[in-house]
Amino acid sequence: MPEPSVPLLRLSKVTKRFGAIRAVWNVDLEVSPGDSLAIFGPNGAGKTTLLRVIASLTQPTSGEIEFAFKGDNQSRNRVGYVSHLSLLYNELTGFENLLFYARLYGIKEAHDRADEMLAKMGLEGARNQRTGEYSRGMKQRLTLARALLHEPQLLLLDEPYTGLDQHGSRLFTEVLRVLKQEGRTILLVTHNLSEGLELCDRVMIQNRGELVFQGLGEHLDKAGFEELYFQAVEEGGN
Amino acid sequence: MPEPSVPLLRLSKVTKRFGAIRAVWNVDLEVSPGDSLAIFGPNGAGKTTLLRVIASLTQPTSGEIEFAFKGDNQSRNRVGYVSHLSLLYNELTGFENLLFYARLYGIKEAHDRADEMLAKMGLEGARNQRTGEYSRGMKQRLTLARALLHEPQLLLLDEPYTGLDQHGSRLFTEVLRVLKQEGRTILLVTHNLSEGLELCDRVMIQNRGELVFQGLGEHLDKAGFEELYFQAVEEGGN
Amino acid sequence: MNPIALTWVLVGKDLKIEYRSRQAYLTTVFFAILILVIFNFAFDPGSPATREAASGILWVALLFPGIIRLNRSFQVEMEEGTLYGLILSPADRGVLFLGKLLANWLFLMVVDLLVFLAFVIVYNFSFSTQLLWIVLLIVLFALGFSAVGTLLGAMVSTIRTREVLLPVLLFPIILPIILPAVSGTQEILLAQEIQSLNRSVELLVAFDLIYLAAGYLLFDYVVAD
Amino acid sequence: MNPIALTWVLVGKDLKIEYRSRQAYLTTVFFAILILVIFNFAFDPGSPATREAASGILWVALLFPGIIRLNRSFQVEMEEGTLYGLILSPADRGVLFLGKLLANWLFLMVVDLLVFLAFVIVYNFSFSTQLLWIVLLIVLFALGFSAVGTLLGAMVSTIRTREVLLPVLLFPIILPIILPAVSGTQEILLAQEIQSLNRSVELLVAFDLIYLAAGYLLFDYVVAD
Amino acid sequence: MSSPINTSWRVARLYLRIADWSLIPLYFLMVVALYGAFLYAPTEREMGDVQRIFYFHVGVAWNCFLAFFGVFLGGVAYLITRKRSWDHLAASCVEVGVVFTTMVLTTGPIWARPIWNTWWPWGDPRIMTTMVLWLIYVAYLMLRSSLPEGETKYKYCAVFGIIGFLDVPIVWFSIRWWRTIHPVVITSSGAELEPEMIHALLVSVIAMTVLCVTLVMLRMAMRLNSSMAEELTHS
Ligand code: HEM
Ligand SMILES: Nc1ncnc2c1ncn2[C@@H]1O[C@H](COP(=O)(O)OP(=O)(O)OP(=O)(O)O)[C@@H](O)[C@H]1O
Ligand SMILES: Nc1ncnc2c1ncn2[C@@H]1O[C@H](COP(=O)(O)OP(=O)(O)OP(=O)(O)O)[C@@H](O)[C@H]1O
Ligand SMILES: [Mg+2]
Ligand SMILES: [Mg+2]
Repeated sequence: MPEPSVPLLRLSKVTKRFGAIRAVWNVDLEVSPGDSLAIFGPNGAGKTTLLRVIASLTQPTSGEIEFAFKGDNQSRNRVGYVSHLSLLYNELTGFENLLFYARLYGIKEAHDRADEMLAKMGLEGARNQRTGEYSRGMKQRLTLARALLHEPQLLLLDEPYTGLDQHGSRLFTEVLRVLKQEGRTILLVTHNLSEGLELCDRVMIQNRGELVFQGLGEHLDKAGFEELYFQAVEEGGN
Repeated sequence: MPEPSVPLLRLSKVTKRFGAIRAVWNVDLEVSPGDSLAIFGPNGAGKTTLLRVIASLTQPTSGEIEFAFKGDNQSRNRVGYVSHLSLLYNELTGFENLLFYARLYGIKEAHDRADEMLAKMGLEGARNQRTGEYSRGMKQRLTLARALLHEPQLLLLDEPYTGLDQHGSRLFTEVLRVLKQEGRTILLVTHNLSEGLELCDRVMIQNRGELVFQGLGEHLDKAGFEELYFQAVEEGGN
Repeated sequence: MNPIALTWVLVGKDLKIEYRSRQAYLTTVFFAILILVIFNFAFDPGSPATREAASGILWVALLFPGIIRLNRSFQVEMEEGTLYGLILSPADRGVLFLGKLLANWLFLMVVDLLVFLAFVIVYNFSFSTQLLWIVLLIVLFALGFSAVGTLLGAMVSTIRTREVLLPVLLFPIILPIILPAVSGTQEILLAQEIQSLNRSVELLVAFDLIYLAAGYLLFDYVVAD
Repeated sequence: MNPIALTWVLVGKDLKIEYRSRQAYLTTVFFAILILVIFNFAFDPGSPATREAASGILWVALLFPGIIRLNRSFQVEMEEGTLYGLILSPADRGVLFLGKLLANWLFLMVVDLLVFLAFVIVYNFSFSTQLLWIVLLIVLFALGFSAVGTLLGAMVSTIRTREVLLPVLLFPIILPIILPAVSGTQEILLAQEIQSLNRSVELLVAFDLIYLAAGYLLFDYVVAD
Repeated sequence: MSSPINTSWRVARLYLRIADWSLIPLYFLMVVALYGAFLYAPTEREMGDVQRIFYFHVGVAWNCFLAFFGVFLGGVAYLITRKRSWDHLAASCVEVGVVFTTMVLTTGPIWARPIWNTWWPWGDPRIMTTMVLWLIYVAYLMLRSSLPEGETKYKYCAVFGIIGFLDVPIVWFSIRWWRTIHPVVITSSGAELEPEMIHALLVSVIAMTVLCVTLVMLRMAMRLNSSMAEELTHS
């Protein structure tokens, strides 16, 4: 894993409340460039909310978030976000969607880039089909393509494997590997422990908003970690 | 597995076309009471469409579908369907949603039933929260509760494990086991081969609308089947 | 579960949702009054022109909430595919139709009557038993409107070819109930000798029945594509 | 990518989507025309009274497509959370605003002009160069309307009761542009000596600019919660 | 107790104290205003005693503008500083402003009935625009009540308050733009009123203004307290 450097992202005492519910509670977190961090946690633990806060899609109730991107400080075009929503226009075709986002991000040769990403996610076949008519997995593939389109430095992936078939997940795992080698920073939320452990250097467990465990992946074997996970979330999952 | 009897469900030469796309192509299928059938296939293979056709949410372009429920032939209240959509009202709380459906299905003691199902899926905590504010996994749990609410004879499950955490998936696997023992019929669409093999007696693989493989689960080990799956869908996944 | 009880379960659900979307009622009422105020920029109530136009104004003002209501009523069902939930249930399609219809009708009547009240005040018409006739017209119109609206709403929410379908269908369909309503109201407001009012009412009743029957029978075909 | 080009990318996207679902055009135009018909039915088109009320009728009819359009314009962005997609992009918020604004403006101009055409025909006004003034008023009004509407539309897009809330917020706000538009139109239709028309135009231009500025500056605050 | 709570606690107390202090002069001013309006000022020639409502009518009317300006100010300040107290100001001003506008909308008709012999001369732009002003800020209240508590709410309301205020100039100038039966007293050429009338008017305007400020202060204090309570329950 990359040598510790100035953190790319720092959260300090971040809290997000919805009325009485503490979706995110007192989260301190440092992510250095090149880190790959797997976030686990039971349903309703606050993982999605945490990512939304980091993506600055919603203001935290309290606490600070700092970015430190090399190059410009314009954080927005450095972040790639995969959410539970597809962020795609149902009325547009797969290609048109990617083309639109490519232009939005000011990518040169937008056409080529769009086609390239379609090929990468194995969607050439559905290039000119309305995304509204896509199957779930096809949509998910396009969602991933959209998020990776502008080669972001920081990837926020919220259950990216949802609905992907065998080919799809292998494909994406490959893509992630490459991105890691390129030294991109990855935050991966998933419910598949082994997957997360395999892909990421660091792991953390969130429960009821709080980070209840942080550690380095390499020290953990699947069985042992599962053990650990259940202990961590023992005191009442959701 | 139960002795072969008069089929509960028979599909003959069922085809569903969307314009040029053959979502479902010439599917012949017999499902006896008590069968548990796992349906695999790449993204866009037509699994969801197949289930939609069986649930009679959409008419097939051609072909017949016959049900034979013992008791009345009123098939509708014998089918439980989990789709990619949650079929829940965002404005209503988890409890209200279940209560509404319970009444819709004419269940006696609707209140108790609703609470029972909430407990079963571990949602007591979110009983009075608007489902619009649920997390993805919580919503999925409620979706499952909704589908099982009226104790259907035939279960159509389209990727039911989506977004469920460790507890959730174990919980649901348990529920499925019980349902199987009770002799209910299950059609399970999933991308997780081992899961499907483990849970179901019969397996089939769909590719580009066609059923390219049918077999009995017990004769198959995970590794061998994965092999087989990739061969089956070899000739161009999506 | 018997159909009537079931219908009320459906109606109750819709009303609760409306109520949940906080302020829906209050806002709609305010909105309706707003419309009348807007009209007053357009034509000042004093002039004879306006008196003549009054019935037209009223009915246009009533159209606004109606459309918005219908749009919403099935949008709610599509959001998470709950419409499929209803279709899959053993509930008879006719009952589903009646449920939606009643919910829409109730909602519209409440709003419409409030608009009417505001209307009478704003244009200071004297309260007289005559006005009850208008109330009747409103109730009848709201019924027919909800019936057609519910049917078409269901249609547009599922069918892919809705784009062209809806307007083409709706236009000729609403006219037969809106025109008698307008002319009937005008007669009453201009306090002419009530001669053709009965015909207006008869027309409305007739078409309400037609629409109800049509809706009840056709609903099965428009839900589920 | 330079702002102008980017703006056009956004506009192009919206127009393409609108084109894919033509419903939007047809329904809005249809309702507007329905209003014209209702009024036309309410009083006999020939009468001087009608001529007097005409401008009011026209503008009421034009409000309909406007509100429906705005509701839709952000509903599209909410369906799959694409609004977040836009917010996450490096595109300047002002540009996002202009993109939506222009799309809405273009859309409204097309629809409004169609409605106006229908209006002229239904109330058989003679086509004269005078009417071009009204076209100007419509264009200016549509601009201001889209400006405020886009801002408020984005604001209410996350609220559950947006369909109703939007008009409630919007209608009173746009008074400064609707008032001159109505009075200006009336002058032209009654073919009086055009005296205060210039002021109407000036007012419209002035407030268009104000709303544009306000929208451009404030949009950043209303997108993203 | 955490320190932010402490500070806001002190601020709330300050608001309340201001309100208290202003009460005495308020009573005094009110009495004087009444005296001025009903006894001191001479009876107007054409209109007679009805005209005396003028002093309150205008006093109140002018305060609508003041209050709504407060909304505008609070909005702008909030968007810049993101300090919750600015939102308190805006929200309180809206409430008071709406009340005052309602008063204009009642004193007006009371006045109108005898002299224009109609309660509500619809044609008159000033009257319409005042009506709309009222509608705008009632809409503001509706927007407030349909948003969940939080920064978003304050931001949205701030934005709406700012745009809404753009209409106030229209109300002011409407009498000069469109022909109206609404009298224009204060013109560029100065006010054409008898001196006693002006005095009475001034006093009642001041009295109403003090009243306006006091009410705003009370509402702000109330808001601050409730937000503190909210803080305490959640932390
Ligand atoms: C519905 C009824 C009315 C409303 C809504 C209304 C509204 C207002 C408003 C908002 C103002 C303050 C704006 C300004 O000071 O320029 C005002 C001022 C005034 N109103 Fe009224 N008014 C109404 C009826 C009347 C009537 C019946 C009269 C008496 C003829 C009247 C006489 C005045 C006068 C003399 C002023 C002060 C004008 C000035 O300072 O230039 N108002 N009115
Ligand atoms: N908009 C909202 N309003 C109210 N409560 C919310 C909202 N969004 C999330 N919550 C609540 O916040 C908590 C965390 O939600 P979140 O979606 O972050 O969980 P999660 O970790 O992503 O769960 P999952 O694994 O199921 O996706 C949940 O209890 C949820 O009910
Ligand atoms: N409403 C529709 N209109 C047009 N084409 C459609 C529609 N629904 C599905 N399709 C097409 O039918 C094919 C099968 O879709 P379906 O959703 O059944 O696949 P699936 O097996 O469920 O895929 P996944 O595993 O990703 O869920 C896809 O190619 C899809 O593009
Ligand atoms: Mg989540
Ligand atoms: Mg599927």
